[in-house]
Amino acid sequence: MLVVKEIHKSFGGVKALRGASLKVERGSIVGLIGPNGSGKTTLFNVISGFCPKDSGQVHFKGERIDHLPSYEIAMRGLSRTFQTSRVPRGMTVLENMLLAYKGQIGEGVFGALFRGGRTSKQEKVNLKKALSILELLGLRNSRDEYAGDLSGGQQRLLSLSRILASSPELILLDEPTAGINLTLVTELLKLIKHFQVEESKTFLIVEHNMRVISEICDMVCVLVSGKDIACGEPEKIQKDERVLKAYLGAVQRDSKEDLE
Amino acid sequence: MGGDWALFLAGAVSLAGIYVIYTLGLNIQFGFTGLANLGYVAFFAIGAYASVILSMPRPGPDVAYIVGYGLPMWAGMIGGSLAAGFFALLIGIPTLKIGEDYFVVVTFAFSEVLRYVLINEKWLTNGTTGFYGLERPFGKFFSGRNYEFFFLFLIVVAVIIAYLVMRKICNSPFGRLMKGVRENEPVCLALGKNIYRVKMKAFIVGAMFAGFAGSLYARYTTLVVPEMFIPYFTFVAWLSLMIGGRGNNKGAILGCFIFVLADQFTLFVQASAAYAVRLASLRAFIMGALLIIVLRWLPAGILKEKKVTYR
Amino acid sequence: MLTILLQHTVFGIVTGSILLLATIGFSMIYTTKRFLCISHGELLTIGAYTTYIFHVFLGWNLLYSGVIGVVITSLVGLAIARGLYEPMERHGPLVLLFTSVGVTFCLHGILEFIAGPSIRSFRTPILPSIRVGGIPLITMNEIVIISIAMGSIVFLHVVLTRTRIGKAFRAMASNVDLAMARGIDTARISMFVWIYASAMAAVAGILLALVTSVNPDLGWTQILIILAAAILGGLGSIYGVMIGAILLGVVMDVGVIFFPSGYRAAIAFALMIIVLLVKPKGIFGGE
Amino acid sequence: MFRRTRIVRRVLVVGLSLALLAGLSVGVARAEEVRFGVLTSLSGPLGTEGKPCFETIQWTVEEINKFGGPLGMPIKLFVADTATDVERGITGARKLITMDRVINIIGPSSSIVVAIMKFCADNEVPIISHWSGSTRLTTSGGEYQFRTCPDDYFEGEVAARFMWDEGFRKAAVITLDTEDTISISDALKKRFAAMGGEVVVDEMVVGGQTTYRTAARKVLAKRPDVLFPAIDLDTLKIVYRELYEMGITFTVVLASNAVQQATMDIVGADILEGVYGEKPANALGSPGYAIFEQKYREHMEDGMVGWFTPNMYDAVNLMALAVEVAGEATGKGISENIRKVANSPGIKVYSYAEGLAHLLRGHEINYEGASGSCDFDEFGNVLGYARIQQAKGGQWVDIKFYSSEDLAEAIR
Repeated sequence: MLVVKEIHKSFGGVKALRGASLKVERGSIVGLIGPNGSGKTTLFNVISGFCPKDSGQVHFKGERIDHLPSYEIAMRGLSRTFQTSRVPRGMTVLENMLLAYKGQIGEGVFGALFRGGRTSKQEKVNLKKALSILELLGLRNSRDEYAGDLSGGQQRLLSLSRILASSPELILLDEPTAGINLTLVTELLKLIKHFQVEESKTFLIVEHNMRVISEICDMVCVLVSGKDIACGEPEKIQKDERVLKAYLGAVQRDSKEDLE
Repeated sequence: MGGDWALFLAGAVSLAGIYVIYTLGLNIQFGFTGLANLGYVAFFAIGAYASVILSMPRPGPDVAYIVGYGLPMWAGMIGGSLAAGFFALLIGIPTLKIGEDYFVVVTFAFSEVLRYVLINEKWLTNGTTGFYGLERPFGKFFSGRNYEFFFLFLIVVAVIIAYLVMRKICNSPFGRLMKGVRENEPVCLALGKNIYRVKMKAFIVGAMFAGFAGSLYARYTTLVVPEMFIPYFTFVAWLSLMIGGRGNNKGAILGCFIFVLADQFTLFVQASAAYAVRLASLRAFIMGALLIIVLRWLPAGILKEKKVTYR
Repeated sequence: MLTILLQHTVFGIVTGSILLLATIGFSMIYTTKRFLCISHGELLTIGAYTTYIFHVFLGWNLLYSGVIGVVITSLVGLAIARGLYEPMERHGPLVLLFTSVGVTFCLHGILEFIAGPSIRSFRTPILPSIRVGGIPLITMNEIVIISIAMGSIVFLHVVLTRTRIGKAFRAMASNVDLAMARGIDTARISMFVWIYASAMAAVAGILLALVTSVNPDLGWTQILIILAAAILGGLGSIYGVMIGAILLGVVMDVGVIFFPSGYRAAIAFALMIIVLLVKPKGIFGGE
Repeated sequence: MFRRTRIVRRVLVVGLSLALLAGLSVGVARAEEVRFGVLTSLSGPLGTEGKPCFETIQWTVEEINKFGGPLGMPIKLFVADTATDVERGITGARKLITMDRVINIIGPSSSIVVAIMKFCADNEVPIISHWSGSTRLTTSGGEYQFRTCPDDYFEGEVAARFMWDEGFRKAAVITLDTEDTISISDALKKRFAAMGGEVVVDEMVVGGQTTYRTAARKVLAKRPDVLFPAIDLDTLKIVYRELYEMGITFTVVLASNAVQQATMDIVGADILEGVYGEKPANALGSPGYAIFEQKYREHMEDGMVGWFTPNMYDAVNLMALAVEVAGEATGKGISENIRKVANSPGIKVYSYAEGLAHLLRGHEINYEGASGSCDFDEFGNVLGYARIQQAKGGQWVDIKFYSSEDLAEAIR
């Protein structure tokens, strides 16, 4: 479904990515790991169009997408979350959710002014869908709270549910479990699994937490210094000599600045 | 005291009403979408000039300007707001994609350049002489005092229409989208929203409101000259919006009324040569201080942005 | 034609030199504080007025008065930053920008309240221009202005590359969070920035008042052109801004050979917009 | 106890009667005062120039009130500052007319006159301006709008005439981009060319620039005989100094706004030596001007007669005399009677006192003022009178006089 080929990217002389490649099969959950500063987030940014690449290719559903602007990529069904939980703080949970739906007639000035009937019909449908997702993620009771007033964990859940509402096919999650408590992590993993199985969504997840990786990922790719050094099933990767060595080595070398 | 309060207030409220429409436009640009337009007065000026030029009769041989289309006044007003919107499009193309700070500077510079153009391009704008003795809408049908109240009525109708249109836009999914762009651009991009287009639409709609307000203002003052459209006007809209409450259309209305009426009542302080200059500088000081105070201690304004709930 | 070009270029360099002094401070504030400090223009006015008070009212030597003016202005600049900008920093650049607009109105109001709107002038002797090949090219005053501008570039360069605080400033300019993480005392640098920037503004204001006049609008009329120079050179690039300022001065004064003088300022803004279209981060920005 | 109540009672009685008296006197004063509205620039772009004009109104009214005021009622001034801003001018006029019920509006600048004209006419309140020279007003007035200053066109004409008379044939013009300066310089260019002169440089400049060397260079390069800078004082300061530095080789004639004492201080008396300037005023030795000048010296600290102050003085006097003739303190009355005091036929009078004296005796009068003969044409304009002055030893010295009759003759 997603094929990333030989991506190079440097920032003012610092090479963040040197030929990173990746493959994600439809319906799978793929983990992306690597030491700090190995370029995981940069790779995410390149794939999702937030950051132009220097060279290389990204194919999604058989089409090249590496020249497209980020919103185009999102429109084609590839959505992402952000490492630091970014939420539109001044909007309520429901507003956050309703923002996500695609193809809203009322999102143009003309539609807003003159197609009130169809707009409100659409709003009703979307509202129903949004509420059911919120229900699933346990956010229904905070539907009218400002997103900025939610706890960190809830904000993460909101990011996830908002992405789900935008009905993507491939979801890029950037450290979804960072900074949330253990029970919530378990809950979250269940949800991801649920969406993989029930709604046949595909996931690509950047993660530090090995437990998460081994628990839900079908495949794991390891990125070190901007290059993928191994891909495979979690059990295999955990035992892979190269990975361990590179991983530990990189950690010891007091990695350079995190480039994100 | 035997003053004619009714007539005085008719004038003051008409003026406040024009400011309301003007500030509503800034509210959609800044309050909803977060576009810090420091050259907002430019669109006001374009609206005023375009509406006048469109409805001026064809010029005779002894004047400096050569343009004048003789359209009816209402067509001029529509044309004025369209022209303002068109210029917003032109300014938006290069600036909305680059950073916020660049947008601020370019819009600011645009409002100044526009004033130079208004002064220098005599063939179009009649230079510093401007256009004067402008007719007022339906002016033929009413006499003196009555007309002032009729004009007030027209302005009130215009304000109500403008408010309803703005409310419809802001309560729609488009309003939500603008807020999303203001709050968090990357999130909107990740949701597949073309934020550039959203900003552009908000910028154009806001400019059209400014243009419409400008075309009304030209009929209130009965003249347009370049010296009327100084950066101070931009500041007035900003201050009204900040005081009233950004992101809240009712706040914009409240802010304008507070600002214009307070300003009107300073007229009741008898001016004297010794203090007039001091008073004028004091006004500038108070306005500046008010902005600082509101930003610091009342950042949401008097009327906070309304929480949107869905049933 | 060539002599005309030469003459106008020299005029432009003088224009640019004053602009440079005014813009450096603005740019220093932008590189560390990341907001457009509109009130910077008013510091030019304060510098001019304080110097005027000591020079004309108290009859001091212009140089001494100037030094006192610079000192007072930098203290005023620091006080404004401490009292009004720093408490607002957490609200982001836009709120700071608007605060600075408010500060501009306040300062302008206070200055006009105290000094009145009338224009005043320094009592400096007016000497004929120095002629080169029969054409009047430059005056002694202007040579002094150019020298001060060049001197201040060199001085700033030395400060930024040789002193600890200068190096720390550069570190902070490139990445505030990182600088903080590395234990750089950002509060001290902030103080340095505000004092240095305000002092530069005062110098610019005094020189500007020497060639024009002391009036309450002195700084306000400059701020837009300061913004244009900063954008042209690249926001956040100190050295770029220096070149941007000189370039803007020259383009404005050479431009009026071909365009009506009424468009002199408009030429500057047009150049700015064209540069933004071609190179969105300014000529030297964004590397 | 007893004493205390007596004291209380006495205080009460005195207090009450005082209050009654005060109330009465206020009531009386209200009924018997003539309400003049002053709407002029006390701040903003014309604030500095507006101040002496406003002070002139004040002392002129004081003088008038010494005689008991028109119809024996003292004039009370209601003042609004326009800040030289159109919108504030409009709101100020509306307030003066609706709330203060003034019977006239004195002193607005051109754009504001244009903006309030209709409202004032609707409410039968005449406007009289002492400095609205704009050509926009040439044919707009007559009934409720008058001006005691000549058209800007006249100033340009005077300067052109003077330049031609002095034998200059190649003129350079630098114009600031404001309405009045542009009208003046347009008139000058047109007239000078019509006389046979040549305008070799015509530069328009923007205010607030740090240098005008480029414009100065263009002027110097063409080697004109004379330069006419139609610019404000701030700009003149820079332009003139830069020209001086680069070597002035020609004569300079200044527009009226620069012919002030302040110019000597700001630009420098030493480098201005020998420069000419034109300003609106009545002829040398005219009794109207002499009386005015003497009074001006009495009341004002600044020795030199301020820009357009004679015109302001005349405007106030005419208004007061018109009320006297009308027999009622109304705007309509002024509008209908102002020509009876300003124009011939009638005995020529040169001050308010003299005019009043004749009116009381039932004579018809013709006011001849400090600024000129003050005869209104059908559109409420007066004919222009102007003096040419020259900077000599830090003073402006009269050297020549032009009336519109002179110019009309010369043109023919």
